[in-house]
Amino acid sequence: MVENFYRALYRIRRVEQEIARVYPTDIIKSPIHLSIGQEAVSVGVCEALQPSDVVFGTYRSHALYLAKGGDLKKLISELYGKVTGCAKGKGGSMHLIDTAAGFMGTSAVVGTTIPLAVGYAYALKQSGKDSIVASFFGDGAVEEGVFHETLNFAALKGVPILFICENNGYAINSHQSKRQPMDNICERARVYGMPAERIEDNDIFEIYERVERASSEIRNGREGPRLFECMTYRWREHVGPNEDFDAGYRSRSEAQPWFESDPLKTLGASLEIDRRGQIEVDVEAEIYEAFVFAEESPFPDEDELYTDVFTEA
Amino acid sequence: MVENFYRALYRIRRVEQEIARVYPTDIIKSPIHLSIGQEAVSVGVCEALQPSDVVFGTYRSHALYLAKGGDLKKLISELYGKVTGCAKGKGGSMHLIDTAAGFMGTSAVVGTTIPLAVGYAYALKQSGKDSIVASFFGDGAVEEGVFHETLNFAALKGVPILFICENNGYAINSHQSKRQPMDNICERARVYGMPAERIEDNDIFEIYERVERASSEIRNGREGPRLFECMTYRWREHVGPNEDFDAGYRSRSEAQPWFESDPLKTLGASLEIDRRGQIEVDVEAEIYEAFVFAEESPFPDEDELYTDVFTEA
Amino acid sequence: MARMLTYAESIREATENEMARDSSVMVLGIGVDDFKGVYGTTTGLVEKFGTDRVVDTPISEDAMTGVAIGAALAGLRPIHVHIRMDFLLLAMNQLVNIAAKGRYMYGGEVCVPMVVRAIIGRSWGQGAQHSQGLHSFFMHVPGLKVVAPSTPYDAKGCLIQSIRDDNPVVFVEHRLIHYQKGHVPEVVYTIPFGQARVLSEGSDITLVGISHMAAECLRAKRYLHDMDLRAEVIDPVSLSPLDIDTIAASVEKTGKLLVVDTAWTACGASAEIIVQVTERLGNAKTECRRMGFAPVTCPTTKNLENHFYPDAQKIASVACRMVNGDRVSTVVDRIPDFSIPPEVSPESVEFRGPF
Amino acid sequence: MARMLTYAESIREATENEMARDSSVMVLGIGVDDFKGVYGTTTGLVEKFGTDRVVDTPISEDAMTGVAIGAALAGLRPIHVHIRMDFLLLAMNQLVNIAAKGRYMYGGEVCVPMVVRAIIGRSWGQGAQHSQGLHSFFMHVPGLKVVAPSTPYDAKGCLIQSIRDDNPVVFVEHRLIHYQKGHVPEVVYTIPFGQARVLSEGSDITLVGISHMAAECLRAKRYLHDMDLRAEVIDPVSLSPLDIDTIAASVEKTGKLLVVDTAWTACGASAEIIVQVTERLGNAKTECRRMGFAPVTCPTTKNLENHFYPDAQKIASVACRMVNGDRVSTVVDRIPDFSIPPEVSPESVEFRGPF
Ligand SMILES: Cc1ncc(C[n+]2csc(CCOP(=O)(O)OP(=O)(O)O)c2C)c(N)n1
Ligand SMILES: Cc1ncc(C[n+]2csc(CCOP(=O)(O)OP(=O)(O)O)c2C)c(N)n1
Ligand SMILES: [Mg+2]
Ligand SMILES: [Mg+2]
Repeated sequence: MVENFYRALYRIRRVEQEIARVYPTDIIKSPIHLSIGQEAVSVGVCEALQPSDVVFGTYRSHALYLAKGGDLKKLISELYGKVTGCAKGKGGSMHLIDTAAGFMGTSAVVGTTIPLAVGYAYALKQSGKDSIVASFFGDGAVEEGVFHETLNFAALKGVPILFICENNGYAINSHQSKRQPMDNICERARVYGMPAERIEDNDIFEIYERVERASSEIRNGREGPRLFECMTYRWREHVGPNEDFDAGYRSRSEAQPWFESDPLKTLGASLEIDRRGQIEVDVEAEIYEAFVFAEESPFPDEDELYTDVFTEA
Repeated sequence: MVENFYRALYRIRRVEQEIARVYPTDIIKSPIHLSIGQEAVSVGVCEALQPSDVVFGTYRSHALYLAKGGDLKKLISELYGKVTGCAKGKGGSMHLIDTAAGFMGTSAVVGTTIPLAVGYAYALKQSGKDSIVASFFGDGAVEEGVFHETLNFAALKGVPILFICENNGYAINSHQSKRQPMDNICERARVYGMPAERIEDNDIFEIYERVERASSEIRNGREGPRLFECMTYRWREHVGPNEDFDAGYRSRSEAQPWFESDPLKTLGASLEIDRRGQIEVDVEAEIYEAFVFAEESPFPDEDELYTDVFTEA
Repeated sequence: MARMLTYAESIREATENEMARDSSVMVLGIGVDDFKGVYGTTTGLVEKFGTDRVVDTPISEDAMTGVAIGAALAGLRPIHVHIRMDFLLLAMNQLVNIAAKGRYMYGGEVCVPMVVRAIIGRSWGQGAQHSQGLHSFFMHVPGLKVVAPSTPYDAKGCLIQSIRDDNPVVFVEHRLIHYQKGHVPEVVYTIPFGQARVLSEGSDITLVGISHMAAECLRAKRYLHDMDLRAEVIDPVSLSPLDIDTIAASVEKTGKLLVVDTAWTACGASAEIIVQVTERLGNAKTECRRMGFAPVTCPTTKNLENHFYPDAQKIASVACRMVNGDRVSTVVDRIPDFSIPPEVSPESVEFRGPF
Repeated sequence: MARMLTYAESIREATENEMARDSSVMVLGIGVDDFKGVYGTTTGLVEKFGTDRVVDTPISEDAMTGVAIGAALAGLRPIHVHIRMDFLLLAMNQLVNIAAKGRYMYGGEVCVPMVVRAIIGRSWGQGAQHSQGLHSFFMHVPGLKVVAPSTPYDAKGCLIQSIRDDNPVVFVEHRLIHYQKGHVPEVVYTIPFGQARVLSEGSDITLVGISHMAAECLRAKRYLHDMDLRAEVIDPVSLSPLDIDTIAASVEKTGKLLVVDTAWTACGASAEIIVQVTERLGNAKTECRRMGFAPVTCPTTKNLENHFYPDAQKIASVACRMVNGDRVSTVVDRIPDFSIPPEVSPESVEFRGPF
């Protein structure tokens, strides 16, 4: 398990670092919202899910896409705007999808995928399927009315869904305390009668275990939704490849504890050196290949502009 | 106080009964949502407010309009579509206004006036004025996302507002339990850190006293918003003049306790017979006059169609 | 004898047919299971198909639209019912940013087979917020189909077509036609999108009437007939895609086009139809006019409301002046009454009580 | 020497002027107080006027729009800032059902003096949900004013005018012009609504360019000049009310009208302008065309995105063919490239990083 976790974390971290590295060349012409520092949430949750389970994310979902099994080559190609991308280059970083992996889509508008996830879960429940859905969103999304409307409905109907709030403390450059009178996202879920737990410290094992337990409880269809508030921290700027601790809205010292408890570091240290080396070598090769694949892939044809507006009969 | 309460309750009840009585003639060409049975909430709250305080309501606000001191002649004229109406006949029953009385408007779309009220309260606070705002809405409105968004902001900024939820158990013909997983509207407010209390049994004295206390606490500007959930019951159909206990969605026996505890009846019984008679005679005369006034008033000119789209400089 | 159903019954029948045929079809919306059954359009469905497939929803238009889209992504075919089109203003983000764009922005990986039934609320006294026809918003956005049948026959065929379509369809109804009766075959049939219907032929002017205005145009035709003018009346039925061929062919014949909408005209469906016709016919001599809501908020009082809406008389007045060559003022909404007997449309006369 | 400011600085200056002059003016919106200051348009305001008047809001567009309206009802003059116009889709109910209708439905008892600043998000890679120009929605609804200045000069004057107007004004900006420089006098001035600006005179064709497309039309004019064609370029500036007099007078002179929008064309501003011109000019021989977004969702990848937007070359191609009388296909958005040097607009070339 530790190895799997480490591989997944390392892979995501390195992919995003590579994205950040090439970004200043402007070869990627799509806004990027990196998850560097937050990978444990996606990995912890997705490792606890089944392949047939389904997730919905936000514009900040490279990590979730990879953690859920999304195709790496298609991700990088999508960022490069190539026709081999997961959305043929039409979506870019903010509109990822990989239906084969149960990664059902992300959106650039805060909060919009939360009800989609519940609708999907409703359909699963109605069809008697065993799968569940996880809906990922940020601490800012709970300020959107749709969050409440959706939780109310999800609880009312008892649909098999996990709400995963990735609380990184900020919405763009505004701290949670500037936007919410209380630091109590779990309470906001409990008023709908659903169990809600906060998981502190970006702790990947805690996340994995608690989500694993919750998902098996709701999988049978008899128990309704759950919410997890996973405390984490974004290391880079809101959008773009850089750090921004000098911008004034937060300090490097606030980030320091998160740097130190970085699960990638602690898990890495716990691995046998050779195993770890092998994992890293494998992952690096895969990443290199994915970037080469993306670079070499063609852009979509001009005619692609007019396809995919409608599904033809 | 009892006399004032009785007069206000009796006046509203009788006005709405008269509206219901003439309605089948189709002289009123505007959907009507009667408050018969629910008057105690509007009266209890408004008696505890100052004339300079401001209220916002819903499409079901004849009672609130009158309780806050709105002009009766203008109300009836508005329903009759006459130019002497409070909105020149352009608004009808669902779009009442009487700025002189601090009655700032109602809307036909569920939930829409809740943020307006908070914006108004924000402006009052900023200007250092001593007045407060009360926002009235139904138990259905708390299902709209805007309710949450607004409470979050109101609590964050500590604006001087009272949220008054008139819980009559139904949204159109759907019981609260069909729409909300928990019967806990107060909890939904408390998550924003604001005190919230339920007042049972349509009890006008309780409402008056608790709102009176709360309004003096928030009036100084140092304490933030409050919510009151006032339990009440609608005696007539959702829209229109009739009873609907035979429609199948609720029973007359459910209504029975509310009929029996009707504050109009109990207060009336406690009054000295002559005083009570005098009040009733006065009110009847006023109502008669208002209906005659409305009938005799002219309709707006055709040219009125094109006025009031914009405020001219 | 022809089988007669009301428009509302026809919608109900189409829904029931499809729900029985395809277990992925579901209905959701405020009050879809209640005793009024959204003007009778959903009556009996919950008894037949149960509360899982006929879902009374909380008053949460934004989320419930998202839920419908999510269910569609998972393979269901939701029909989301709104008793007033005005309430779609709360659902614009989901409709425009997700339903319309889902397929495209995910590179064709998914589809969103859903129907949004939106009822234009006019009866009387519905006022500012319960009367709007906002179909042009949806025509503006690529990825949505918009259809507005005006007869019971078309209502059934178009609704079945909409349900079976793999794309989001905004299905525009009008409250004043819900109780109108017309021939509706018992057999199941579909009506393809993008085909306008020539309701009545003529040679002097083309009247295009959207939704309820198709009926008003037919009535206007009768007035015009008395003045020896032959109007061709066309119901576009489907607004997006739009069958501009049929309309343009008619205009080529008549040389005059009057488009009448049950909505505002600025950036409206009426503007779109006129521009498409002029684009099609180049700079041939064609005179085009549009009528719709007066350019104001809908007033509640009946005597102003009467002037807010186009009706057969006003349509006939404008059409008559267009044909007779009098120069028509550009403010077509304020035409003074023409000398036509003051008959009113039966829908509005028969209407009692806004329930 | 002329005082040069960027469009963003001009907006900031107008806001600061008005806030200093009138204590009822306030600014609210997501991030209005942060170090990026919404592309620099709000930088420094919070330091000067405090957090009560410069309010960073929660991510709650619907409620915050209602809050702004409520504050306006109480006498404040809020400026509500949206870094993407797309987010207004969450605020449609408050904007259309309350802001636009408040005065009318309350019989003139109240007014709603507010400004909604809506930025069209194009740079590159903004894709489906961060690039929309939805101004036609607001033009459709009576009770709203809509203005879309394209120069720093007009930005300042129009914003001051909007703030002082007692009605709700949707103020449309475009991200690609925020960094463009132009002459902006230090003095305070207003620009009345309903006055189009003839940016450049000509006799062969009238080009009307909305928002950023005004600049593209000017560039197109240069291409056309090389082919000995004289285009007249008009920026409507104010979309609602619309100065159709100026546009129609130009078209009467040139006989040709090409309207270019930074939005979709179906039921769009471009359709409205064309119909108003044909209504005004009767059935005189005028040829009218429109260009705008391709009728698809905005793709992210640059090589498709380039084809999604109109630009100077494409505009010149269409204009040239209109003047030279070649029959133009109706799908004006898919004109094959004309023989014009492949220069690109400096805004798009200079743009780096979507921050
Ligand atoms: C409806 C909407 N409003 C505003 C924005 C602009 N915006 C983009 S990301 C963001 C912050 C969201 O914060 P949070 O939900 O905490 O997610 P995080 O970025 O921290 O992962 C905002 C306000 C948006 N995309 N959508
Ligand atoms: C946004 C919106 N959705 C739906 C409706 C239709 N509708 C009118 S009243 C109502 C019920 C509201 O219930 P509640 O808030 O409890 O108020 P009550 O009528 O009981 O006073 C509904 C759903 C509406 N007017 N607005
Ligand atoms: Mg966050
Ligand atoms: Mg209720």
